[in-house]
Order: sequence, then structure tokens, then C-alpha cells
Amino acid sequence: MSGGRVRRLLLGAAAPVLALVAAILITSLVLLVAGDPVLDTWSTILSAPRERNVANIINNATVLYLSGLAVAVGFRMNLFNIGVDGQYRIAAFAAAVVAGEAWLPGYLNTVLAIVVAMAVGAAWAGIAGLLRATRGVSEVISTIMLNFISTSLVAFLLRKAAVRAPGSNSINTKEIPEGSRIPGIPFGGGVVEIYGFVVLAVLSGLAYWFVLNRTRFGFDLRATGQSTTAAVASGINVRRMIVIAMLISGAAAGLVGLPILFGDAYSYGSTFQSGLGFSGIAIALLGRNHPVGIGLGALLFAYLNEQSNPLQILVGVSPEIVAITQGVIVLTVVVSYEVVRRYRRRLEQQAVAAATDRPERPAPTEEVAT
Amino acid sequence: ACGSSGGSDSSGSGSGDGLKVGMAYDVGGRGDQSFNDSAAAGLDKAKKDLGIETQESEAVDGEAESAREERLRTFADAGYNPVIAVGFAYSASVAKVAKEYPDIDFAIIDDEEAKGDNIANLVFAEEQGSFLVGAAAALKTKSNEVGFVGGVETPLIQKFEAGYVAGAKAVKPDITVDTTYLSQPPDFSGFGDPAKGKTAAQGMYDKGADVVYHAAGGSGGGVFEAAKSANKLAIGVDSDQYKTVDASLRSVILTSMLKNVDVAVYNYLKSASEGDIPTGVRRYDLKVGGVDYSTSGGQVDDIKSKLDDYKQQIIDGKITVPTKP
Amino acid sequence: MSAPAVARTPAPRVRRRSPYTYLAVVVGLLVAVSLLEVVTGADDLTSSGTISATLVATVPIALAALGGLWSERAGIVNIGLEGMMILGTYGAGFFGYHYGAWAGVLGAILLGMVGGLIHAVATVIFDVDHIVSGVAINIIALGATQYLASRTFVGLPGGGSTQSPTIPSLPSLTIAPVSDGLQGLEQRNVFVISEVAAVVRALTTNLSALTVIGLLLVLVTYLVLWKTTFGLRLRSCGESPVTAESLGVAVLRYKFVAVLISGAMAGLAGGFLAMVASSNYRDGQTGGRGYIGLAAMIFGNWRPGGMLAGSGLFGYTQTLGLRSGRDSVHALLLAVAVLALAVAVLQLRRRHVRAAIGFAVAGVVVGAVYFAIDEVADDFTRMTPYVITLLVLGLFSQRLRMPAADGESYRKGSAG
Amino acid sequence: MASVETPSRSDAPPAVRLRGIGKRFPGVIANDDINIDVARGTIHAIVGENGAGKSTLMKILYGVQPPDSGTIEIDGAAVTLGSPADAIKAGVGMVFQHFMLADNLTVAENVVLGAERLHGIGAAAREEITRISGSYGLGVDPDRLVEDLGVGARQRVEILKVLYRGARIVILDEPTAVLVPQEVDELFDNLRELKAEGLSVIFISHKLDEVLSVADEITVVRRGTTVTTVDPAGVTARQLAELMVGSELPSPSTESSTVTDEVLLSVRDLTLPDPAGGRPLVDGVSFDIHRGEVLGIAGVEGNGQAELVETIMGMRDGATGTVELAGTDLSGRSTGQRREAGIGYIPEDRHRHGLLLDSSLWENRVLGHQTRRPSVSHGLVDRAAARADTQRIIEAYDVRTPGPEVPARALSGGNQQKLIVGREMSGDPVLLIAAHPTRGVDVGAQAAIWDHVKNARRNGLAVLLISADLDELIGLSDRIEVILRGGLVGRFDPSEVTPEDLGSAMTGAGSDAPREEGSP
Ligand SMILES: Nc1ncnc2c1ncn2[C@@H]1O[C@H](COP(=O)(O)OP(=O)(O)OP(=O)(O)O)[C@@H](O)[C@H]1O
Ligand SMILES: Nc1ncnc2c1ncn2[C@@H]1O[C@H](COP(=O)(O)OP(=O)(O)OP(=O)(O)O)[C@@H](O)[C@H]1O
Ligand SMILES: [Mg+2]
Ligand SMILES: [Mg+2]
Repeated sequence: MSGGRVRRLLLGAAAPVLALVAAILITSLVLLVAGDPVLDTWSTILSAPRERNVANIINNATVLYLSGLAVAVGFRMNLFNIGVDGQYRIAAFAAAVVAGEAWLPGYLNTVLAIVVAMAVGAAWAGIAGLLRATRGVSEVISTIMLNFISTSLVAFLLRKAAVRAPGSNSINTKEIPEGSRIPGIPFGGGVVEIYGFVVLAVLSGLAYWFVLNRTRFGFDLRATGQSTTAAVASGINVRRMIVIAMLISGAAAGLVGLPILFGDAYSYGSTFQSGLGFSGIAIALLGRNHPVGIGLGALLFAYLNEQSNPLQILVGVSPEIVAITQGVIVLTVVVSYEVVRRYRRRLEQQAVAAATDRPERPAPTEEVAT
Repeated sequence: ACGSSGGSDSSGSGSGDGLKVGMAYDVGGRGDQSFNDSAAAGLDKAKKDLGIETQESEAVDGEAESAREERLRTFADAGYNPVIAVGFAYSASVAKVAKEYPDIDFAIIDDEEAKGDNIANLVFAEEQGSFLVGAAAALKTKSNEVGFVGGVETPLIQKFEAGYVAGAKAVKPDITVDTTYLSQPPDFSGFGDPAKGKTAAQGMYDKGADVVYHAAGGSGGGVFEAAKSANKLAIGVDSDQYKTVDASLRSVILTSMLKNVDVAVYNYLKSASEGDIPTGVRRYDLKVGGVDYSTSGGQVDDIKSKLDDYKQQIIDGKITVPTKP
Repeated sequence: MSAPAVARTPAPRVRRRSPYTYLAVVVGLLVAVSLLEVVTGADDLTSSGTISATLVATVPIALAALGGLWSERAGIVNIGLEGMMILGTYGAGFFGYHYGAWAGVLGAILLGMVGGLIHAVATVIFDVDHIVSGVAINIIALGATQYLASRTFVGLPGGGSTQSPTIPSLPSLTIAPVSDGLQGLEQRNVFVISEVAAVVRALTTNLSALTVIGLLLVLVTYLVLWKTTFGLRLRSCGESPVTAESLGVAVLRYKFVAVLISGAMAGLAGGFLAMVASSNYRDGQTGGRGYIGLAAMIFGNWRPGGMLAGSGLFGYTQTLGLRSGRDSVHALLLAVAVLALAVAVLQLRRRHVRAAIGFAVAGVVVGAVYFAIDEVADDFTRMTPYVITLLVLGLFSQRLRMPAADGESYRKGSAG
Repeated sequence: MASVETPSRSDAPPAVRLRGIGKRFPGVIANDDINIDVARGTIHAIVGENGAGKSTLMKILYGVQPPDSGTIEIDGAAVTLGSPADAIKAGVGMVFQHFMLADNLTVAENVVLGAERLHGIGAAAREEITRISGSYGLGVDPDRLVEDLGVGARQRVEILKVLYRGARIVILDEPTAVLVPQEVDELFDNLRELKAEGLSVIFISHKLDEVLSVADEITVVRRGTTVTTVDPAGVTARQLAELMVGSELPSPSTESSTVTDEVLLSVRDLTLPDPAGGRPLVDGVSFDIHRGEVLGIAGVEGNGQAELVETIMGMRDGATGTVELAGTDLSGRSTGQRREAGIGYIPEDRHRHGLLLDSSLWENRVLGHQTRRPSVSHGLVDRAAARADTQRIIEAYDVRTPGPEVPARALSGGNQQKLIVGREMSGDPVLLIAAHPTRGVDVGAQAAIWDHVKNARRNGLAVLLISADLDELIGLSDRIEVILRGGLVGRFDPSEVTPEDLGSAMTGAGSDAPREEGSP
């Protein structure tokens, strides 16, 4: 029994390790073919990050984690929310405006802004949910369209809402007052602090896990994701679930930009980080929609991003090389999990067969008629 | 102000020897046919003339603020001094990192917001150069209609638009100026989508414009192509694009608005190598030759005197060019 | 022996439409747009410039959509179209610059196929979830091209880490007598006649060889997929791979080939962007057109004709937005308002009162907006293609039918 | 072992000779030392309980799966069948247990697929299809979409596919499971015609009476091995069953009536319009079911019984009419609320509607009971309680599984079905809707399920039973209603009616029922 458990644990760990090694090999091959220094590249990427880099990695992972969660909520219900990107940008913008106006004092203002961000993200995603539930429009298309629309919409609104510092060429919303910012967690006395928001991200992960795995609602959501038809027959209102799942996904997406907003940028502007929603897709897939897996995926992506940044300066290699690594990891992880899954399934099958083959059937009798 | 960093480890006074310069480009980097390239040209010239050591790095699209900061820190940690950041996207990061490294000098292009004792802000009067090419367009148009294609609708590009429109109207008050932008921030694809540039310019030519000015970075190639197939004229931006475009497109380039980032970079490094690192805002306008219009191809030869007249009026302050459309 | 008398008689559905139906639709549209133009005075709606720009905007989307079609007809969802397109733009830039225009086309196809190959190996051989593979390909392709560009284009004349040098251009066709001859007619603004003249002019002015090839590929795809043995087998793999396998079709091989062709199409779409829509590789040039292609394919109900219509609608609205967007898109508002009111009447006749009210309100609101403003701000003209796509899908989406086994994993030996 | 003499042409080599066929799946021996001879021009039946290995054997003969051991001879020549293509070339054709048709392709496309070389894919192929269809009286229209066809017609398309390829050996895996008696008769006529033309037919069925009536020889397979081959003339169904499972052939006989006066389910004027605009799918259906009563619904597949059930369950939009359960009006309530009101539901398609195949058994126990104890309380899933209750079901219903943690997919069909029955019986329903509760389930499991239904009925449950198995209907029901084109058209007393009578009523024979397709 315990031997089997150890084997299972080993198997579970083997898959990601295998995937990582394969990804490193493939990336090295590309470097080699292109004539870039392979060893220098890896020694830079794999060197121990400094404290401030660790803080950056955690910060970026926080953001990516939220994005991965937002995507994963949809995935658990077989909804492919490509629109996290648009949702978080429009939500972060709304939150920045609200927080910048500071209608409420101090942290009340922060809470209000967070609520607004979640509501706006949810509403934006809800459009896709409604279209899917009432008109059968594939959420893949509608969220892609909504991404583009949100880009133009935010641009338009930003220029209406923007205040511009003299001499600045970027346009930003009003700065969030000091009292409403979320203080960072000092880290190693370094120059970079860890976003205080990381706490909220962890809580989000816990909530995700609890709601999906322990509550009736989560059960309904997962059941709908596995089989719509079975869900309908079991009494789940699938249309409502679609809308709700999209709303939750959108609300989670609404949080994505907030660590940056409240911990670093303090306003939304034209240089606000974009593309986080797409990384979220890869990370959710990488983490297999599991809250811990997503966390590891987010850390891995953040680590690779951070460590590749100085490549160009230090060894003259374009940092885009790690995108290859990241993409390949997404693939190889799935392949190795699949291999392990098949192996496990075989074990299960054997167990079932053993149970089924209880020798209760009579021994073959001779023929009765000739 | 130079005193604060004058004694820093790497910039010896009077000689460029040992000066290690780090340059952090915006997205696009060297070879973007736009202002990154122009900055690179200044760096190359400084390297050749001043015998300095250089290292470059460029931004990745959609990267985190921390990535920009980290890029600057990596330069600083590796002993590069000064560090030049190309583009206003670095504004916040320069302001932040410069505080962490008081002994290292930073320069930022296109931004006045990042302030500090060890920060030089190299900014340009794009509206003034644009005014001149606007005037050129108005002088050359036969249809009394000209166009402007902006890459991304940022305040920076709007300066180009404002100057261009003012210049055209100064020549012909009743002129029609069509303007459009290819994308709005945070979507910066308008600087890299020649197909869109082409379509937008084509629309203007079809409507009757016969000169179109682009401030659209890499999308500008599309504008030239549209001009070529419509057999009309276009105006380049940032560098003398007559010299860099494909030979087949040269005939359509009336002039280019020169934004001499290379000059700014070179001057900055030259001062640095002489031990006199500039800090604070340094505005490159018509007066100091920071912006200008180009004459290669000879298509503006006949109106050169008129343009130079406008130029003088701006330098003399008789004409104030607006910076907002 | 006679067929059993079983009481079950659903009428066979009418699925085949005659070519005349399509012709009627096209003519109808032309008349409608002409009418709109007359009413609103937005005369860029049907200028030959708009139409030829629409062609250029349409073809890459249509090619990407074709890529999706090939793959999904064989049962493999291809969300990696964007990545394959990106590879195509790089292929066109690299091979086009070094070896000439047609080599660029081949290079685009080839690199697109590399993307297709990864997808095929992952999904067909390793049975990886199609979405996962597609997403990974998008990441890899973007990173790989950026990385390769910085290795291969820096230092070349006009090249850099984000763009290739200019690619030599492909031959293009201009029939000057027709083009110039019709110019007058087009500009005279004769109802419908001028519009037809504009279309003919667009087709005879500066028409790139690749545009023609792209359009032909739509036709070829239709013929191959629906009129040949190969196509029948390929489609059967998307509808019911176990059935195909039980009849001796080498399902995996067909899927593999289909995904390769899909990559080739998407690559060509990228090549088109780099070589016809512009003249060099640019980082970020695809701008999400791969996703739009996917949308166009779904929009077109997984059929070449519909997919072309979807791409065309997209290309057209995008072009309008970029050209004289403020007027043209303004005019479209009126069209949308009228359409919504028409649908409202239709819904009322079907006794869907709530829907009817919804559409009527929407129609009135949009109509009011039309009359309240004179032109549409740029931000909103840029949204047009996306909003229109959403609107159209919202109105018509429920009849779509994707290949029955699309996206499902399939392993050999699972028949029975 | 072996027994019967090959009927007439004993000198000629058999059409198929299987020797020592073995096939293992991970943990399962599906086939082990199978030996069968099929003489030319005969119908050879193969019987055996669920999972005995019949389908596996046929897939081996059709080249879908390679055998681990053993030899195959066709017409005396040893062959290796690496793929269905090889088998087709060798003259073998197969109609699978689950139809192998692409719904969105036309009949013609389905038929020519893979055999395009014969007559192309155009007019010539269509002509050939029409010819074959005519000469065997299959009545198949090449231009219709398969999705528009009913089960019987699909079956004939499958046979046409085989004939089109010029097969000399035709395998039919459980072809009669979904057919009504008349359709079965038609099919058997077809088979005899094939036989007369010199084709060999291999025929698999769980319905032993049928087997006895049509086969020339019967081979019994038990636990992967051929037990014996018998002459149908010399055995009874009971003897056959004993050969298969070693136990008695159960029959769904009703005990004394337990029907009471108390109406539990009352359905009035239930109508479900066709979203596509055709005639209503359910057309003004009214009936009552009393406490302790089993109401059977007979009908040819596709006549609205599935829709009727789904409408009662509240799974369909746009229905009109009323559904009252124990005096409570359920119209307008959601499926979930209806379940809570006390409806248990055994769906027709257990894989699509009954189970989450990739979830554990205990999670499947929760399914459909998300609002009720013991599996859920206060909005939280009570995992321990759900597991415990699953264990109870496993024991009470003899679900063969190592435990409640395995995914449902790992269970065989019969065991999956027992789990569903157990689940739906828990929570003390007042009404059980059972759609084809024993379809594809072997005799042992079938008997167990019947027993559970009978017990529940004795305890006052009302049951709405839908089944294509007329013996099951007649045996279990207290009353039978016949559904035709969405409406109830006849009422029968199961103690008096024969399957043939029912079959006539189901097909609307004697009435003005339109024929499915133009028949020759
Ligand atoms: N693809 C497979 N993988 C693993 N095991 C399989 C597979 N196919 C069949 N089996 C096993 O082989 C056994 C024989 O299955 P088979 O389908 O041949 O039974 P059968 O006699 O046709 O049963 P039924 O009467 O229910 O159709 C099954 O019980 C199953 O355990
Ligand atoms: N493709 C497959 N891969 C793995 N296992 C399979 C596969 N197909 C069938 N099995 C296994 O075979 C067993 C029985 O399969 P199957 O559905 O043929 O059962 P059965 O006894 O024939 O039931 P039914 O009554 O539904 O015909 C199950 O344990 C199932 O997990
Ligand atoms: Mg079976
Ligand atoms: Mg079977």
C-alpha cells in the first residue's frame, strides 16, 4: 500500500521534472542552432536570483497567479475565457479611476476599488456568458472580440479621465492617495517590496479550492464542465451556471491588475502591463487548473521572465528565448502528465478487473445439446 | 548638477576612455527605423568618435514595470555609467532606479517627468519640426487636402499632429487635414502594423489628400507604399527616411521630420566623456537643431526658402507651435 | 421485401443552396449598401479604394480561417493559428529577403507548416488537448520569431530585431483600360452601377497575385473537401473518426495531413500580411488576426463560403474604420438601426414579444445615436469589426454546427 | 468441445475459421483460445454475457484490434488483418454494436467512405447504392443526412455499407437491441436473403429467442472462451442461458398487482413544440400513475418517448400542459426542484445523462442529489457521508468495483447501470422514471435491476417505464401506453397483449402512418 503511494508520489513528481528537462533540451537546441552561447544562457537563467529578483518573481507570480485562477475557473466548466486580458484591463482602469477619485477615505477607498474592479471584470465577462447562455455564441469568439473592444473603450475612457503630469508623455488616471495604497511587505532589506496583495492572491487560491472542491456550487460547476448533458439531467441549470462561471471568472480577472495598481503603479496609464490574460491561459493549463499547480506555474513563468531579463546585457542573448522554453514546457508537461495518467489508469483498470473477476461464476459446463 | 555624479567610479574627466554606456531601448530596439534606431545611431557615432564601450538591451512587449527597472539595475550593477533609457515608457523606472544608484547617471529620452540629480531628460520639440513639414505639405498640395497618420494616439504623437496641422494651416488656412491613428494605447500595435498604415493612408489619398505625413514608426512603410500606388507624396518621420527606405519608394518621400535623437544621445555622451554630465531637462528644438526637416531627394528645394522662413520665425519666437491638437 | 412501415418522418433538411441564392445575396448587399450610401452620403462605403483595401484586409483573415477549416474539419481544434501566422510572417521576411518574392511565399508556407507540424505531433500523436497545444504554439511562435529576428535581421539594411528588410514585391495585376475606363463611372455616383464599377475597378487595379491565389484557395478548399475522396475522408475524421477507422480510413494520417495544411494556410496568411498588406516582417504584425480567422471560420459555420463572408465582413468593417471611419461607421449605425428594427418586426411576427421589444429598443437607441452625432470617434470606429461580429453572432449563432468530433481526442483502435 | 456438423457443404473450407484467438487488455483477458468455424452460406450466432468477449472477437475479425495469439482463416486461406481495410479486402464487413455513422454526412457519403475506389463518390456511386438498396429492399435514400434517419434506417444503411463493399462475410454485433419486432423480422428476412446469396453472417445478440429463430449454428462464449457450438434445433433458450452464465434465465414477470387508487403522477395535455418548427415532439399527452403502479410506454425510438421523459423532468424549454406529483404542481419548476420533489430518473443514455465518467463513484452518487442529504448539507459536499452512502449502494446493488474512489469510466456498462439505479432509489423517490433501464445489460444484472424495480413498486413507488424490450415492458408493467408521433395512441393490458400486437400499434400499422422512406 505505502509502496504504491510512494510510487504515485514519484510519478506525480516525475512528470513536471521530465517536462522541464525536455524543455531545457529543446531550448538549448534552438540556442545551439542559432549560434548563441548555451551554457552562459543557462547559467544566467539558472543562477540564484538576488533578493530583489526574488521579490520581483513573487510579485509577478502574484499577478500571473490571479490571471491563471481567472482562466481556470472557466476551464473547470469547459469555458475558454480568452478574455481575461480585456477584463483585467478594463477592471484595473475602473478601479484606478475610483481609487484615484478617493470618494471614501483610506482603506475603504481600497475596498471599494477592489469591489468595483471585480464587478467591472465580471460584467465584461458576463457579456460573453450571456451571449453563450442565451444565444449560443461561442465564448471563444466573443471574448476575443471583447478583448479588442475593451482596448478601444479603455483608450477612449482613459483619455477622458486622464491627468497628465507636465512633461510626461504617458497618460494616466489620477494617482491613488497614499492612504489607500496597499503597503508592500519588506523583503530582505532590498529595494523591492513584495506586493501586499500577495495575501489576497493566496486567499483567492484558497477560496478557489474550497468553492470548487467542497461546495455544492463547485460540484455543480465541475459537473457541468465534465458533461453538460449529465448536469442537465441532474437538475443543474446549465445556462445559469455558464453565466455565473463567466461572472466569477471575470471577477477574478478583475483582480489581476490590482497588485500592480495598488502596490506599484498607483495609477492606470498607457504603459500599464498588458498581455497578462494570455499568460494566464498558459499558466492555468500548466497548473492543470489546480490552485497549487497554478501557483507553481505562475512562479515558474515569473522566474523565467525575471531571470531572462538580463540575458541581453550579460551574455548578448535575446531574452525572447525563454518564451520558447515557456511554450515548450506547457506542451511537455501535458505530454508527461498524459503518460502518467495512462499508467495510473492502467493500475486502476487492473484493480477493477481484480475485483470483478471474483470467482463466483460457475465453472464452464459441458454442452447440453449436440 | 553634474557634481553629484562627477566623481563616480567610471567617468573619468576629460576622456572617454573607460566610459561604459548602457542603452535600454523601448520595444522595437535597434533597427526599428524609428527613434530607437536614431538613438542607436547616436550611440554608434559616440562609440566611434569617443572610444567608449557600449552595451544594449531592449524592452519586451507588454513587460512588467519591474522588468524595465531590472534592466536599468542590471546595467548599473554591471558597471555601466551612464545608462540611457530610450522612450517615455521608462519614465517611472528611471525615476525609481536613479534614486537607488545615486552614483550613476541616467538619461531618458522623450520624458521630463522623471526628475533627479542624476537624471538628464532629453526631450524634443516634435511639434516644431512637424510644423515645418506641415507647411511643406501645404505648399505642395494641389488638392488643398493633406493627411496625418499617427501610430498610437499618445500625447507624444499628438504633438506631431498638432504641429503638422498648425504648419499646414499657417500656409493655407482653409486646408483640409485628415488625421487618424492606427491604434489607441495600451494597444501599441499601431507602431508595427504596416498593413493598417497602408489602408489608412490609402483612404486619405482616395479621398483627395495628396500628401500624408506619418508618425507611426514601423507602420510608416505602409504609408509610403500607399503613396507609391496612389502616385502621391508622403512625409517621413524621426530620421531622414529617404535614406533608409527601399529605393523604389524614395520618389514618394517629400521630406522627413527629423527628430535628432542621435544628436541628443551623442551630445550627451560627448559631455559625459568630457566629465561634464548634463542633468535636468535638455530640450532639443529647432534652435539647437534637435528637430528639423530633411532635404534629400530635392523635392522641397523649391520651397526651401519659405520653410526656412517659418523656421526662423519659430526660432525667434514669433510663431508658437501648439503641442496639443 | 419492403422497408418497414415505421412512423418517423422528419422532412429532409434543405441544405444545398443554389449559386443563384449566393448571387442574390451579393446583389442584395450591393443594393443595400448603395442605398445606405445615398441616404447617408458616406461615399467611401463602396469606393474602389475601400473595396480593394477590403480585399487586402480580408484575404489574410480568410486564409487563417481556411487554416482553421482544414484542421477542424478533420477534428483538430486549432487555436494556434495566430502562432502559425506569426511564423509565416517571419518565413516571408527571411526567405523573401534572401531568395526573392516567391521564395518568401514558400517560406511563409513552410514555417506555417512547422507550426502545423508541432500541433499535429502534439495533438495527433501525443493526444495532447488541442487547446493546450494551440496556446503553447502561440507562445512558442511569438518567442521564436522574436528571437530569430534578433538573430537574423539585425544589421541587414532596414532590418532590426523587430522587422525584416523590405521583401521584394510579388507581381500584381492592373488592367489599365478597365481600371481607368471605369473611374469616371464610379465617380459619377450612379445608383448601384457605380458600385459595380467600383468592384470591377478594385479587381482590376493593383491586384496582387497572392490575393488571387488566396481567393482561389477558398475555392480549391471547397472543391477538395467536398468534391474529392480525400476531402470526404478528411471530413469523416472530423465527424466521426471511429466510423472512418472502421471503414479502413487511416484517420491519424488524415488528421496529421490536415493540420499540416492548416499550418500552411495560416503561414500563407502571415506571408500575405508581410508581402502584400505590407512589405516586410514586423513584430506584432498579425495583431490577433489568427484569432479573428478562427472567429470567421466559426462565423461561417465551418464552411468555405460562410467563412469567406465572415472574413469579408470583418475586412470590410475594419477597412471602413481605418479609412474614413468617422463617416462610414456613422453610416453603418443607421444600417444597424434599420436591421434591428427589421428583426424586431420579424420577431413580433413569430410572437417572440420580448425579443421583439429588445430589438426595437436597440434599433431606436442606435438610430437615435445616429441622428445625435455627426461622426464617430476613432476609438469607436476601431471597435466596429468586433462589435459587428458580436452582433451578427448574437443574432444568428444558434444555427451553427461544428464537426461532430471537433476537439475530441482520438486514438487508433477505438472503433467499436 | 465443438459439436454440430457443418450443415451441407462440409467439404468446402469454412468461410471463417478462428483458431486459438487470444486477446488481453490491461488486467483483462477478453479472449482466450477462441475456436469457431463459420460455414459458407449460414447464419452463425454468437452468444455470451456482457463482457464475455464477443465484440472484442469481432473487432479482431474485422481488423480493428490485432489478436495477441491465434490464427484467422478466410475461405481456407490464412490472413493477417492489420486494419479494417485488410478485412474489407478479405471480404469481411461489420455492423458494429454502436452504429458507425457520421451524422452530418449523407447516406451516400457514409456508404462510399473508404470504398471510393469502387464507384467514385459521385453519380455512379449513388446509382450503385440505389441499385443495392433496391435489390435487397433496403429502401435507403442516398441523399438524406444520416442524422435525419431513425434507428431502423440507420441499421439498413450499415448493412448497405457492408454490401456495397462486396462483403462475403457479414458481422452483426447486437443489431436487434433497438428494433421493434417488425423491424427485427425485416432484418431477419434481409439476413436470410443474404444467406441465400451465399454470404455468411455472424450474428451477436442477447435475445436468445431471436437467436434460436434465425441462426443455423450458435457458439456460446463465456469469459473469453468458446464453450460450445450448438444446433438451435436442439436447445431451448433456457439451456442456452445456462450455457452462458450457468444460471437460470430470468423473466420479468409481474407478481400480484400492487396498484392503489392514489394518483401520484398526473400528466395533463403535455405538449412540447418542435424548436425547428415541425409537428410537436410531445403532443397532448395525458396520463396518471398510481402509487405502486408501473406504467410502461412502448414506442419506436424517436416517437417522442425521450422527449416525454425529458419534459416531465423539466429538461426541455417551451413545454405546455401540467405535471402534478402527489398533488403538487411541478409545471414551471426546474429539473432540480422536480428531483427534490421526489422523482428518481434512470436516463436512457447512461454515459450522456447519467454519469460523470471521469469522476469517482461517490461523486456520481452526489450527482442529481446536490441539494439533499446525506451527500450535501448546508451547501457543502459532505464527502464522508457521500462515500459511505456509495459504499451502501455498492453493497446493496452488487456494483462490482474495488471501491467508491474509482472513476465511473472504469466500470462495465452493467455495473454503471446498477450504480445509477442504486443512486436513483436512494432519497426515497415517489416516482421513478426509468428509460431503458436494462439496455445492453447482461442477464444477471438485468434480473437484479428488475428485482429492484419490483421491490420498490411493492413499497408504493410509481414507475414510468420506457423500454424497447417489449418482453421487459410486458413483464414489468401494470399498464402499457403506446406512443406514436408524440401522442399516446393506445392502451394495453400487459397480461393480454403480445409483443406482436404492441409492435403493430407502435408502428401505426393499419392506421395511415406514412412510411419512413419511399419503399420500392
Ligand atoms: N479497449 C479495451 N480496453 C480494455 N479492456 C477492454 C477493451 N475492450 C474490451 N475490453 C475488455 O474486454 C472484455 C470483453 O469486452 P467485449 O466488448 O468483447 O464484451 P462483449 O462480449 O461484447 O460484451 P457485451 O455483450 O456487453 O457487448 C470487457 O469486459 C472489457 O473488460
Ligand atoms: N478504450 C478503452 N480503454 C480502456 N478501457 C476500456 C476501453 N473500452 C472499454 N474499456 C473497459 O472495458 C470494460 C468494459 O467495457 P464495455 O463498455 O465493453 O463493457 P461491457 O461489459 O461490454 O458493458 P456494456 O454492457 O455497456 O456493453 C470497462 O472496464 C472499461 O473501462
Ligand atoms: Mg459492450
Ligand atoms: Mg459487445
